[in-house]
Amino acid sequence: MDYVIVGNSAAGIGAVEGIRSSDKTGKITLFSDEPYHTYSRPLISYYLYGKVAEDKMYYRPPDFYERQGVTARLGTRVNSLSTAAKELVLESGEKVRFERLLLAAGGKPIVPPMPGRDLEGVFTFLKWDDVKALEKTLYPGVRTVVIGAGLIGLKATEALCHRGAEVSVVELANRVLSAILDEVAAGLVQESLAEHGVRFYLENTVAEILGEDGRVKGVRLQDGRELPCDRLVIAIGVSPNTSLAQGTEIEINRGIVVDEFLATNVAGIFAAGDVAEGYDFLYRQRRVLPILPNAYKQGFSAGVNMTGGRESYRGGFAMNSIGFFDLPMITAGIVKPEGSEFRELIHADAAKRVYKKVVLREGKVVGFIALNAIDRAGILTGLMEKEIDVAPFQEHLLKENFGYLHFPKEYRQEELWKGVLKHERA
Amino acid sequence: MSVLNAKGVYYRELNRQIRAQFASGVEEVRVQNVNGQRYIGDGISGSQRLILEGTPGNDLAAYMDGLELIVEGNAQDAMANTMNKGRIIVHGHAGDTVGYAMRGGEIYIRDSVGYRVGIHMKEYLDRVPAIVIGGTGGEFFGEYMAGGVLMLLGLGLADAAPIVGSYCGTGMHGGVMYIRGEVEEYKLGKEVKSVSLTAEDEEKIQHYVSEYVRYFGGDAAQILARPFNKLIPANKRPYGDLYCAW
Amino acid sequence: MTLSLSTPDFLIERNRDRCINCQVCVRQCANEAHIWDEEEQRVKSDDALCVDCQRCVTLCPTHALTIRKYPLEFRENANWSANAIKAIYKQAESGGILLTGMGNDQPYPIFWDHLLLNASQVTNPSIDPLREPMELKTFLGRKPEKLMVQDGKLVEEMPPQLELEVPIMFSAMSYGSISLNAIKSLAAAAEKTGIMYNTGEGGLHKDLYKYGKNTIVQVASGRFGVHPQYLEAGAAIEIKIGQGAKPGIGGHLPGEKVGLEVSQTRMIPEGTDAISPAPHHDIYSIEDLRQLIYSLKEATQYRKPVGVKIAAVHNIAAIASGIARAGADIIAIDGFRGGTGAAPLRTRDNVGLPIELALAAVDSRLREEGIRNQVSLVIGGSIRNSADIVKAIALGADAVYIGTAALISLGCHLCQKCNTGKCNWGIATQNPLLVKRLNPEIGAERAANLISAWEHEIKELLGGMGINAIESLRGNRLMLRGIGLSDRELSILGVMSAGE
Amino acid sequence: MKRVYAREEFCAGCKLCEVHCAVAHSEYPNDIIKAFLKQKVKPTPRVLVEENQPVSFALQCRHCDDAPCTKACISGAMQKDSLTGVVTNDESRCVGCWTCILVCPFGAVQRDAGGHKVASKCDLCSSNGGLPVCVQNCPNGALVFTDELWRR
Amino acid sequence: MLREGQVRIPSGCAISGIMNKRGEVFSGQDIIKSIALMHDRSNGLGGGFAAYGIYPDFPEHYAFHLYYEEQAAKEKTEQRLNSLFHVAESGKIPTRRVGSIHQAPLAWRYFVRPKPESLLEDESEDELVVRTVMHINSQIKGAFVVSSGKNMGAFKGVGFPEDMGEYFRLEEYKGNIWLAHGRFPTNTPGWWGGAHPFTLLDWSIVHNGEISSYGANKRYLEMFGYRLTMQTDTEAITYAFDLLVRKHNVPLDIAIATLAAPFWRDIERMDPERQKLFKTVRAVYGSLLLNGPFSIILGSNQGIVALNDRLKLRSLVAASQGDFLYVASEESAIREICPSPERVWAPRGGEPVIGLFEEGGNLV
Repeated sequence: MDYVIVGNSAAGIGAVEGIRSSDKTGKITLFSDEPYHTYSRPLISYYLYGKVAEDKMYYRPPDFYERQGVTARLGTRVNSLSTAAKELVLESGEKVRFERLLLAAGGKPIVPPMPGRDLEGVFTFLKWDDVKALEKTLYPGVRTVVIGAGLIGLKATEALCHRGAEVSVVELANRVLSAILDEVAAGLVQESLAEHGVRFYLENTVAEILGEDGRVKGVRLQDGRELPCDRLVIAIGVSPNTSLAQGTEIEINRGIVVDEFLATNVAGIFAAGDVAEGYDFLYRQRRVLPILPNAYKQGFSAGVNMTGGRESYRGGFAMNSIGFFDLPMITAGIVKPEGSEFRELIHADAAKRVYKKVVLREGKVVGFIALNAIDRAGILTGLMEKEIDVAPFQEHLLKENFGYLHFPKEYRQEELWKGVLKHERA
Repeated sequence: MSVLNAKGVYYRELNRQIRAQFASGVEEVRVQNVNGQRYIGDGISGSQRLILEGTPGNDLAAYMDGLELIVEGNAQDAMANTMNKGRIIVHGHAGDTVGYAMRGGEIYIRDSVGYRVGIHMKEYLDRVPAIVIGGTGGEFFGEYMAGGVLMLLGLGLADAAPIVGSYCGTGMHGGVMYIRGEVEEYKLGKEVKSVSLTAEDEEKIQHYVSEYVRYFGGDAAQILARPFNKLIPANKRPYGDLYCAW
Repeated sequence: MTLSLSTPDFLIERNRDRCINCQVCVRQCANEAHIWDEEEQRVKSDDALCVDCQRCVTLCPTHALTIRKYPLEFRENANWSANAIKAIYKQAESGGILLTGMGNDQPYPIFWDHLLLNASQVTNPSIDPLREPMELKTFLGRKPEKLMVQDGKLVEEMPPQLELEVPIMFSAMSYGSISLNAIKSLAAAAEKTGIMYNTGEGGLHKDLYKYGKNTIVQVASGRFGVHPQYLEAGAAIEIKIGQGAKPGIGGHLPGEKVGLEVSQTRMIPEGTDAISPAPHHDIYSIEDLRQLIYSLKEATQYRKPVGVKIAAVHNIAAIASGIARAGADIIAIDGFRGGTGAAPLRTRDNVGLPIELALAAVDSRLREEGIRNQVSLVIGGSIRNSADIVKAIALGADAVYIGTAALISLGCHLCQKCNTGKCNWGIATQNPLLVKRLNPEIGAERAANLISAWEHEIKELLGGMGINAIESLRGNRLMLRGIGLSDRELSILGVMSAGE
Repeated sequence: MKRVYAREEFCAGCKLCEVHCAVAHSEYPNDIIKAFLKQKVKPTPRVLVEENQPVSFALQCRHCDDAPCTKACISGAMQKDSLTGVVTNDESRCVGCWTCILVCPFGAVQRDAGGHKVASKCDLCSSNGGLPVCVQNCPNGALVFTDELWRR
Repeated sequence: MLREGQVRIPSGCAISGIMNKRGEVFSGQDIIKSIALMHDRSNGLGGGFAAYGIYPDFPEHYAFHLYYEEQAAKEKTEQRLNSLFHVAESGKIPTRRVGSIHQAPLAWRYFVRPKPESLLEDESEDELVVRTVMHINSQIKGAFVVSSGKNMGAFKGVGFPEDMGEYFRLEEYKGNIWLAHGRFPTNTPGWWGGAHPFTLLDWSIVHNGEISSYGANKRYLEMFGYRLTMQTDTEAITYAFDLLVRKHNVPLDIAIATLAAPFWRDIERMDPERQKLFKTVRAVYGSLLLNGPFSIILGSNQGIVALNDRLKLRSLVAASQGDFLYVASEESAIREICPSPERVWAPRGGEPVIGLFEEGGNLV
């Protein structure tokens, strides 16, 4: 079997490992327009921060492709796809046939069509090359505006701060991290970043990038204010990089539409990761979930299915672990619910900057925020994943020592003794 | 029904015969000329009926676990010792220590009983044993009582005559006694207190009295006309403060 | 609140060079003698609460702890010992009966230690038990006067017997006085080693029915959990009249120890006191005992041996004789060093007899009366090792009960606080937190190991005497010599003096 | 594969497993006193005793067949050994993003309290090759290291 | 082997008693049937009877029943008797062979009257008899006085009581009071003297239970010259009655209230006069309080008294039918011989059942 994977990030690597979990011999060819051995996209902010050296950026060991039997064609752009011919056309014109294809090209930064976006000193923040370029231009006191107080924007902000930049963040929403935090939590995070010198302009956006001699010198905000700056980082978000699928009969909505087996509507072609639009079982609809764990898992399942397996990926939900300086947080699912079917359990301790919130729907956890109290938050993720009815122990969910202890004994033992438990029937 | 003649039959043989009868599927066994044979009905389970004519010996119905046992005569000591379940109806009086450590079942005794009746009687979940006595009770009535119901009707009692002996309910730490008439304070163990009846008590009393009347005749209304005295433990832990740790 | 005059009994010494403040001691002390000082961020102790159970010492990963006797010295007074004074302080403060656990700890003579065993030299050979057969199998129960054999077959079956692989049994300890895990340990060890354990008076927990063939079910004055299925569940029934630690005294399991499972097993409501009257109220005289024995035999249709357990008291020989004649198949005699979950101190320390004298007196009397075969004799009350057992059997016992030794094998450190329910070793407690400290698998293995070890030792000792079957030791007082005993004691023990 | 299983009915809550685990993964794996008293930061145990007495039990990484931490790890530090099945975190690669904490349904990954911001988790003492120290030092057999079916 | 007297042998029992209040005599058959019914209360190691009114031919003679284990004892005893008494008649007590009865001593009886010159100064005839009994029992090896009262006799030995009755052919006697005892001793007495009833003069006692106060009772009685050679409770009770009623002339009801004394609690509730009396009785005779379980039947030529200990730790049932009074450990033992008595009752603890002959009764 000839497998072709377009994309060299978590989904693509997941697919390699998924394929190899059942097909040790099939030919795998992997394309990436980036020249790098597989690296971790989320690490770019750590790289910028200085926490991760170049050699630690890689997602897998150097001999990964070799050991997995992958022909990695790095720095090779794929130009187009012919579903009928089952072949890819590379930038070079070379045609590559496939029997199974995985589209895992990830996302691309959203850059609004604002004036001045081509000025020198304007950066996006998605790829290693983005931060490598940015990094070269940094110096202590460099005035930087970051557009977008989302995950990427704030991670960039943290790194820039750490590197000595003076950072202002402009955000259209009324709070930072609006996708994963509610107002209270966002307030605490903002407060914390503000203590590190970050200035925030919320419910605002950049109307125009101001430049001089082809270089950025400031931004004018929607409200007319002008912020002088030396660098501008656009981190509004990413959108699925569906370009290869465009113009083919592959169904695209926001992302490439896939079924529970990560298959597109075209036989033999799969999609996974940030490019794909899979099922979010919390929102009970198809959604693009541009997060690494999701990408890897989708990739892995896709890989298995590409070999002829039938591994169902039942869908995921948004989940994030993120932190700024010493303020960690973990969030998942629906954190700011609307509707009477939800219940919120909240524990807040502003002084300790601790905030915990669990969102319940029909007795099950559908979202949570754990701010500055992240230890063992994964248990909540697990409860969401398995859709456990938490009603019998919901009063414990917010407790500091919440754990398996509070589960019904039967369930606890079932989980902790998984694999070796033999029930003795009376 | 089968009939056995106990005249001159040693208890071991008699009990063997009774067990054999029940084992063969007989639902009712009548034993005539019982006199002094011990252990009748010991440890027997089942719902059959055993009728004894005469005076059965000690340890009648010990560990009994079922059976309806009817004594047409008087019973001796230690009847219903550690009885678990069943029903005993005595058309006469009974001796000492009736229902020792009894845990379940009901006993109806037409006349009086001796000392230490209901001693260490217990109850557990739905097993609430009861002893209903038509006449009077002797000393140490309900001693150590830990559960169940003891009832004294004092029927046919002369006005001043005592319905129960001294040390009534000493060490009582569970259960309830209903005594028809007054019990002088000095006769009560210090672990017992007298409290007023609740509607639930009235209902229970009515139930037991109507059962009594069903077995032995009499006028339930007339029996119920005289007020009952309810005795319960003053304290579930009568000896909680007795000790100090060495 | 007035000043308490009580002073600590023990001193907790913590070697600060070794203490890593891991707080294992804090977590393991049910008496809360170890305390975590949040402010100081270190562990400290309250000596007054220490009972010297040694749990912390044993579990401390750095061996940083030592428990010593509290160095408080009252002014020297040969008459007024510190204990005598302290007892008065306690009673003056509480007005209560002094309550304690385990057995008599007073320095009365221990006759086992004044008896010496024989060994073969020259005139007969000793036996090597490692390579030659050595039989310890023991049958307990009434033996017929004589056998009738016809056509090579027995005319009559032997009355029901208990069959033991080793002449040792675990003595009665009720569920309530000790934990379910402790009982499970003993039950499983009994099964493993082919011996018996005894339910005590606390009924039979549902998990223990499977050990029925290794179970002696007890019927005591409180009749807790006694019903026909219970009587049928075991291999034998034992009527408990008394125990060595508190002859003449009843039992009292306080309501706080009657949790759900104890309640189910004893068949009394949760949280209520389980009071065992001092006497059986259907036994006020010896003929009443016969009545009870036969009521049990009748209820179980003569299929199980019925034993009677009594405390060793002054008139023990006559009492034992009476019990034999009342129809008991086994008499168990508990000496005054026998343990208990709770006993009034003064009773424990002052009432009863040493088992050695009681055993000798009873065995002699039953033989004189020619009824020794009618009944088996089991003794207990501080059997400390296999040599004690060999001596007991030579004095005339059929088997021994071990209680304290069994508990020690499970981890008991003899702190004598069983009555408090705070046993840090999970033995004498119903506190689920403490109970689970005793893993019955480990317990069973330890208890079984003890039995096996003693079995080996008994065989060694027997081999040394040139005996290869336990029957040949039973009542063989020629294998014993007394040392340091008065003539009267020698005569009661029925043994010659060392050197004779 | 062999894993450590807690028999909660026998957990005495002493936390000796935590103590010994911390030592084994400290700078002084063979000297408990030094590990605690000499090391500047108290060593972090990789086993956690969950406790709300009377219930307590030790919980450590389950080394899931389908280990979500390895899939979620953004740095590739968290790996499941394909031969032994042991999931280990390569602390030199770990960046302390806590995504593993986010996805671990057992809450079995700790943030190392030892000063470096890395995830810390049970490695089944794979470096010592024998019985994990928590199992070795449990005084009550409440921890078992097994891959056999266990009756309950 | 040590025997009763050398060692204390507690025992349990069955007791039964029948009297005809008008003094009419009846066969021993009934009492045997009654005690036989309670077979399981004894263990074959002791059975005995006391019978009153059985020697109408010698109403004023002391009837000595003696057991001899050896010829020498008989000779020594007879020498003693002959020196102190006129022996009107003597002979072997008739017996019959019974399979279960072994090692019976020689049973001999003597009808005697004291020689006036035998009496010491201030000594009554009764006291001479007592002195003689004490001497024989303690000084003559192999001889034992079973009974020594007038117109009465005790028959007892090792075996079940019904066998003992058969052995002594009691159905051939006619008496107006019959007491019986089935014994459950805690060892083999192997000796017929240890069986019940215990007698002195015309007192006889059958007893069920064990007196925990025996040691205190014994040492008190010894101050009054009694020699308690048997180490049995029964002996102590007999002597206690003898001391109180015969020697101290205490009324029977007070004697009873001495042995089964009311509790202080009950004394406090008495009227002042009685309170004073009972307080004094307990204070003076406290050492005679019989503590522990007992039910006894005391026989004498005046009638019988049946009594329980004050806690009623032993069972005792009484019944009456016409002139007959019955007492027994179990009701069935009465019904065996009197199927439908007019009245059946269980006396309370310490509450005596007293049956006196309508004529000549002067016990109270």
